[in-house]
Amino acid sequence: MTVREIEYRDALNEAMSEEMRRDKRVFLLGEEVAQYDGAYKVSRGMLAEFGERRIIDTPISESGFAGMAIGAAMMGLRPIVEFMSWSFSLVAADPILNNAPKMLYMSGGQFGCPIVFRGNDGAGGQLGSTHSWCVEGLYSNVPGLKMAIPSNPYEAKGLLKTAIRDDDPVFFLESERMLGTKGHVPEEEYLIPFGQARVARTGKDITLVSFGRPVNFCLEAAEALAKEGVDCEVLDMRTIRPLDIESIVRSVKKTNRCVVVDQSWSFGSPGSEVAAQVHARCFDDLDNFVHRVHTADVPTPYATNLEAEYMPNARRITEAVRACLYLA
Amino acid sequence: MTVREIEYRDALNEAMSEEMRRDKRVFLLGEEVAQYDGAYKVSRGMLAEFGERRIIDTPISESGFAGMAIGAAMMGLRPIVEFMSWSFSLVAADPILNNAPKMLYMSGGQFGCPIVFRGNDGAGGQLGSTHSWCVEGLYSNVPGLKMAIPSNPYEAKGLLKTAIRDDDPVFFLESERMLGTKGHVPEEEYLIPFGQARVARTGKDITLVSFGRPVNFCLEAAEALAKEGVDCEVLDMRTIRPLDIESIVRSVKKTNRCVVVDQSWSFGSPGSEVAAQVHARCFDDLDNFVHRVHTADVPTPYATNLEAEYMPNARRITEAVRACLYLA
Amino acid sequence: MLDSPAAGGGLVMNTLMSSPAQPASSHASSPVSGGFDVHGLGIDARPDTAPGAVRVSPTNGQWPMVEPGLALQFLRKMVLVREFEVRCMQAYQDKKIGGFCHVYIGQEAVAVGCNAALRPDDPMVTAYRDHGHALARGMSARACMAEMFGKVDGCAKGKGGSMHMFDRANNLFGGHGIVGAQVPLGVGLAFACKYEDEVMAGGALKRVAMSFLGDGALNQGSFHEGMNLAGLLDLPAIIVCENNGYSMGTAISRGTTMGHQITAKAQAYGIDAYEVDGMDVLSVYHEMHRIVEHCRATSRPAFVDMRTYRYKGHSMSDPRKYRTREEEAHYEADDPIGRLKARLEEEGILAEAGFKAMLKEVRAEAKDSVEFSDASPAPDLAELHTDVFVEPWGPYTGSSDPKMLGGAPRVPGFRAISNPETQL
Amino acid sequence: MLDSPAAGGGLVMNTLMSSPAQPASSHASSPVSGGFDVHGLGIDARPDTAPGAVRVSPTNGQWPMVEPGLALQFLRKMVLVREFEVRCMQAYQDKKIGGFCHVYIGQEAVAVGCNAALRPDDPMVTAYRDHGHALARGMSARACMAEMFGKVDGCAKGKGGSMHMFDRANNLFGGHGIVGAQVPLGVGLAFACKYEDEVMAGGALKRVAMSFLGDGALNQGSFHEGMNLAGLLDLPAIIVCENNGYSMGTAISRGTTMGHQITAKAQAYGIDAYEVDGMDVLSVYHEMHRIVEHCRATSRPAFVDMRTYRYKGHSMSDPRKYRTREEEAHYEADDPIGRLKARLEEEGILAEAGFKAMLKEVRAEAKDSVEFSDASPAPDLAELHTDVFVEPWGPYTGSSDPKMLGGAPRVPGFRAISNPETQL
Ligand SMILES: Cc1ncc(C[n+]2csc(CCOP(=O)(O)OP(=O)(O)O)c2C)c(N)n1
Ligand SMILES: Cc1ncc(C[n+]2csc(CCOP(=O)(O)OP(=O)(O)O)c2C)c(N)n1
Ligand SMILES: [Mg+2]
Ligand SMILES: [Mg+2]
Repeated sequence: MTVREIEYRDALNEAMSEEMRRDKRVFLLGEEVAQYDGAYKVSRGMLAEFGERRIIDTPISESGFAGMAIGAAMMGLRPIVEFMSWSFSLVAADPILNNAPKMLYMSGGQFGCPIVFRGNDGAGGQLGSTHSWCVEGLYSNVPGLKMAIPSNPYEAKGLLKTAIRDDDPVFFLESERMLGTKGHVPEEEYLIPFGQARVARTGKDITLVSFGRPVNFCLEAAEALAKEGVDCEVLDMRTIRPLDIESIVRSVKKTNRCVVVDQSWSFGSPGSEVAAQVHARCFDDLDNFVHRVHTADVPTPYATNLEAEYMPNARRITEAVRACLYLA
Repeated sequence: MTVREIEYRDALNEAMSEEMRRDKRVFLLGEEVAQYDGAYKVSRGMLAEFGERRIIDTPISESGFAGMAIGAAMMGLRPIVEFMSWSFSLVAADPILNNAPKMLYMSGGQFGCPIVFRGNDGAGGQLGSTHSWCVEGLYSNVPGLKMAIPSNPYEAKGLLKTAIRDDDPVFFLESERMLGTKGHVPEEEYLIPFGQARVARTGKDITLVSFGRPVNFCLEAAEALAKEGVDCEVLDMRTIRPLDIESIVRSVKKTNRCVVVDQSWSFGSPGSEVAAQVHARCFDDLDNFVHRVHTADVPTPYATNLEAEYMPNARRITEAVRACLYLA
Repeated sequence: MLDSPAAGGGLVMNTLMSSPAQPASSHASSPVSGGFDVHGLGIDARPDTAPGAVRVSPTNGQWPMVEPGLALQFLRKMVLVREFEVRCMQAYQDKKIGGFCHVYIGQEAVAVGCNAALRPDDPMVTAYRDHGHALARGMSARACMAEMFGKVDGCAKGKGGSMHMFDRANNLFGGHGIVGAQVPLGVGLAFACKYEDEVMAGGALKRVAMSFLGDGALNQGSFHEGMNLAGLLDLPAIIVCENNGYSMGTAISRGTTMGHQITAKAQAYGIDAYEVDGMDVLSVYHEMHRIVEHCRATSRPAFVDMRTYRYKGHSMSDPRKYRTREEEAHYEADDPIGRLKARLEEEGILAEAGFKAMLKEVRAEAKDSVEFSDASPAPDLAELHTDVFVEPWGPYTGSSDPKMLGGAPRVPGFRAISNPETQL
Repeated sequence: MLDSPAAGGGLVMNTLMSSPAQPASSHASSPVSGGFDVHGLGIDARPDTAPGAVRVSPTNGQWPMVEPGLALQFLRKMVLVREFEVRCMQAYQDKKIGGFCHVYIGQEAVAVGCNAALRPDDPMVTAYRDHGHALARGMSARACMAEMFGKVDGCAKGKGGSMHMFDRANNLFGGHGIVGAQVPLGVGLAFACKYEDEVMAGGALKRVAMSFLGDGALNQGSFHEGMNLAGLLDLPAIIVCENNGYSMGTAISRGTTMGHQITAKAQAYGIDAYEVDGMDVLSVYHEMHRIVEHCRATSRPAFVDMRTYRYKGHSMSDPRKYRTREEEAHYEADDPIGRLKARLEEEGILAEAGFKAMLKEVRAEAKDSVEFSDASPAPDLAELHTDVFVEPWGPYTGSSDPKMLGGAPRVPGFRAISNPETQL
């Protein structure tokens, strides 16, 4: 197997390009995806390869073009909708939440919606309050959608290919902060199934459960904690819906302690869901309650120091682990 | 004190009318609120009393008129925005989530947003998938907003008056299913503070925590369970944000068991939040994990029987209580 | 202006490009007929400059009759919609139908005439006032009624309800409950028509997509975003505003700027706009036929201000205090069914006896739909958890009881598209 | 058409009501000047029919000079904005400014001229390209720069950042990051102006509210919903589209139907629309002054197609591949600062030495803002939890550690409104 390192953005690009070569029903639309090569260069070169019929620049009309793509998906096409940022998806909340995930149900199984909504999610980079949404905190409440959140280039490619082939609507949450991150991505084709967590690190003392970019902070914290003699197991959940609760339970039954690290606001979040489910499934196994690390429960601040304090980071994870192990 | 019974809708009407008499900055806007007297007659007679400058019919432009009201609130006015249903607020998600709750923060404390968004929330009545949202499942994730959800006419009036006087944005979730419900509402003025749960029933065996309309289902279940010798304490949380976790903890430390009943979807919901927090705060007090009753994790079905099964109801609550008490 | 006010619908193409010098509001105060005109504007007859379409025009204020078989079909379908809706209202009173129920009485000519102008493979989408469209498209009265009864034989197994009528076999892509939301969807159907032609089928299909919206939906951002996209991407999208003058209790002039001339909304997107008399099925058919074929030939979107009127309340609970009974009576006198029936009798195509027989048959069909729906079983409770995913996963039933979804059977590839050249 | 193409901005009122017979596209191919015209339309000069405003017109293609003190203020402010933005770009390269940073260079005449046409108590709101508006309104360069540096002396204590400039003292109701979102807010400011007058202050205030948006925001539904509301409720809202021809890399014609004539968007709402040359501060000032006073007198909204150009990229990372360097040079030759400076010299108001002194002073001010911001401390970490609520409650820090918010001090009643007759 070739060892090849590419950027997260290029992993996304490869996933889309491969699937577009494979299936003419797949197309990409969004702001600046074509002539500009993508606001963040994720779609670099795709207009040149696939032409303007399949790589489509849209006006700044998220509600309009998301709705349009949903209509096209009902006809059997397989659109990939790029939101420049998920923060801009709030203006499209109605089509993406009221239409895409419910079409199959409302129509009694007649019309599905094989669509991928993707874009940057999460704070970091000082974009301020309006541009720093972690939409998993909002949207994961809604049934009928699937939600994937890759933590590195390998995951990004494998999960995006699966998303594009999935017959249901997939909310695909990328990270602007990681677009330039390099990682091993094999030349050979692979897909990563939904709903199967990855054990990013094995350990016996405590289970860290995380999603997307913060998985890396967990690994960082685990390294630091290893020096203190604390052996962390880190689970990269890969998908929020479906949630692979079985893998979490298996791990927690081994370690008897759990910390959830979730970049979204705490209240009614994926993090609270994991905590609630772990308590339910591991009631007799836990040595301490499930500790949670989230962004602070405030709008996102701009200033560097405030933003750094606002987000989950290795220091805060380390503190939570110590607290959970009664070491603090 | 006069014992007076009025409908939930009239309790809301009184709250608004009294506050409008008291403060000229308060006004009401929304679809059909004026000439039609309200789609659900909540604003009946208000046009006649306050005139068309203060009771304002809007076009079907939720995003537009919510945004307009937010602008007016920044100027110091105190708008009450009626969404005919919270289900129609998704098209206004951006102004209500990106503007109202963040304005104070983004402006470093310069501009607040004293606004009330109110309307019908929750399934029931066979309105189908698009019209049955429990937006607490979505919106309670967002900091900077307050969220109230009254369970009966008395609560509706007292909480709405508080909401209108509050200097922060309040999401006020009413229930179309309860508009015609009568209850005791004194003539004398009263306000109900936010963040203080009401003990709707005292009991010693188990704590039922609920919000809004399902509080009534809990009381119903408690009656039934009393006959089986199970003594339930029922907490009506009144507000979801702020969440009065202290009252829950106090009760659970007494009963050692807890069931949360939340009409929204389960994943990342107020229900998961309560469960997670109770586990954290009462780790050594619980005899069983916190059981949860939600709507089913599917889009809302139309058919009577499916919808009845979909929603939390006394039967499902009773089952959860029994399970939590190891009686099942 | 046409001679006879009863004729109403001259086809008007209203673009800045084609007739900028024509003052649009010159007839602003001429009512359609009589003293009531909720739309605030008479329909005038400026020259139709749409290229490439065979010109059909009203003579002496009357639209040409169509081939008798088709005309009788129009009448039968309109009567069916009306009789069906009467049954709905009754069933709603009887609490057999729940939720909201918006009946189409008065607007029958629109769905029937528009549908006849389409090919069966042209996709259609509409709003929540959708029973008429479903029946016009070919859904059986049984499937439509059973859906409202929440029964398993409904078009969506009772899961959608009155506002959400889907019919894949007949290319009806749903009634949609959120005002305006279906406009971008309909633009997406048009997108797919064009995409399949250009990318997959080599130009063979040439379908157009028709979307309906109410006049109240003109005020939703989604309408505007959809229009801009349709105009920009040159999509074969026909956007029909069923302008019945009211959104719930709000007269169009109270909710919509330029409500007296909504074609201005289309001009803002450079989209050809037409005003059509929606109370005459012959007008609707002829006008829409040309608009549809023009769109099919050019792949340019079109917007139609379809002037119509709903005789009943917005939904079942509406006391209609916002308008007079006289106004209603005026429009009822202009009834599309009455109008066609009179024409057919006049032209010797249909005699009173024939009409009676048709009515009897249709009434039986409507009644049968109720009996059928009464008898149809409620969906199995297991249906609660099906149709959530094509590739099932979940559900999350809370911490107490997480379990896997039973799940719907895999929907096999949706609409079969001409050889997608895929290895799937 | 005016004699000199350089004059550009004749005031154009474009409504279906006032001049329907005038073909709007008759000059569609005349460029503003030279061979480049990103807007695709020359500005023509149809008669101004706005009632009740004193007519000021260009003579020989030149707008009348204003009183010298005011003219010098225009120049100084424009230069300040430009020099400030140059410092921003530098500080961004030096990583002292984070996030997105959108500079205003090229568009200075718009914010400066528009602001001068307003009263200080008229509220204003804009989008994320907001430094120019903040400075024009009267925010100090220090507060503006420190905000971008994320320092406690920033206008929002470093919590808002470049895209979110708020200034209560100067009635600037924010820069706003979500495209189009500020339009309904601005309509709401206008609503409040009118409400306070009618319900509370007895007609004494007569303020108008000005909202800015980019041409890309024309494609957001919120713009359309806001326009409809402004038109319907007769609000004193002036909506200025800073039409610089591009939204990021998308030329207006690629993203916006009728992009060559966006006044059609306003006509769809029956709102008076004007085209104004935004590269000449005198044009902006005179035109806007009349529009503002007309609005103040009538409480009718207005829409302005303000033709301008941004010289730099969309944000700091934009390589500007979507346009030619020649096009940029062409617009730079039409520079608003250069234009006014030349006029002032021509009219003997300013000599080269005077300009140099002004430039020196302004450069010092810009430089000082950087030094000040460098020196300003980062906000205290406790600020993370303040300003969340006026009446504090919360936060929910997860299950590990629920605790109460420290909270902001109560903001005392916002803007003091003329005796609200409240017992509060
Ligand atoms: C976004 C949204 N807001 C409000 C409603 C409630 N509502 C349902 S129908 C309706 C009136 C629509 O009127 P119109 O578009 O003219 O259609 P008509 O009923 O006349 O067919 C309203 C306000 C809704 N369904 N969706
Ligand atoms: C709803 C939304 N979608 C996308 C963006 C990303 N975005 C920021 S600015 C911009 C271009 C806006 O162009 P325009 O309105 O012309 O303003 P200009 O930059 O020219 O001042 C885009 C697409 C956003 N901020 N909000
Ligand atoms: Mg209508
Ligand atoms: Mg622009």
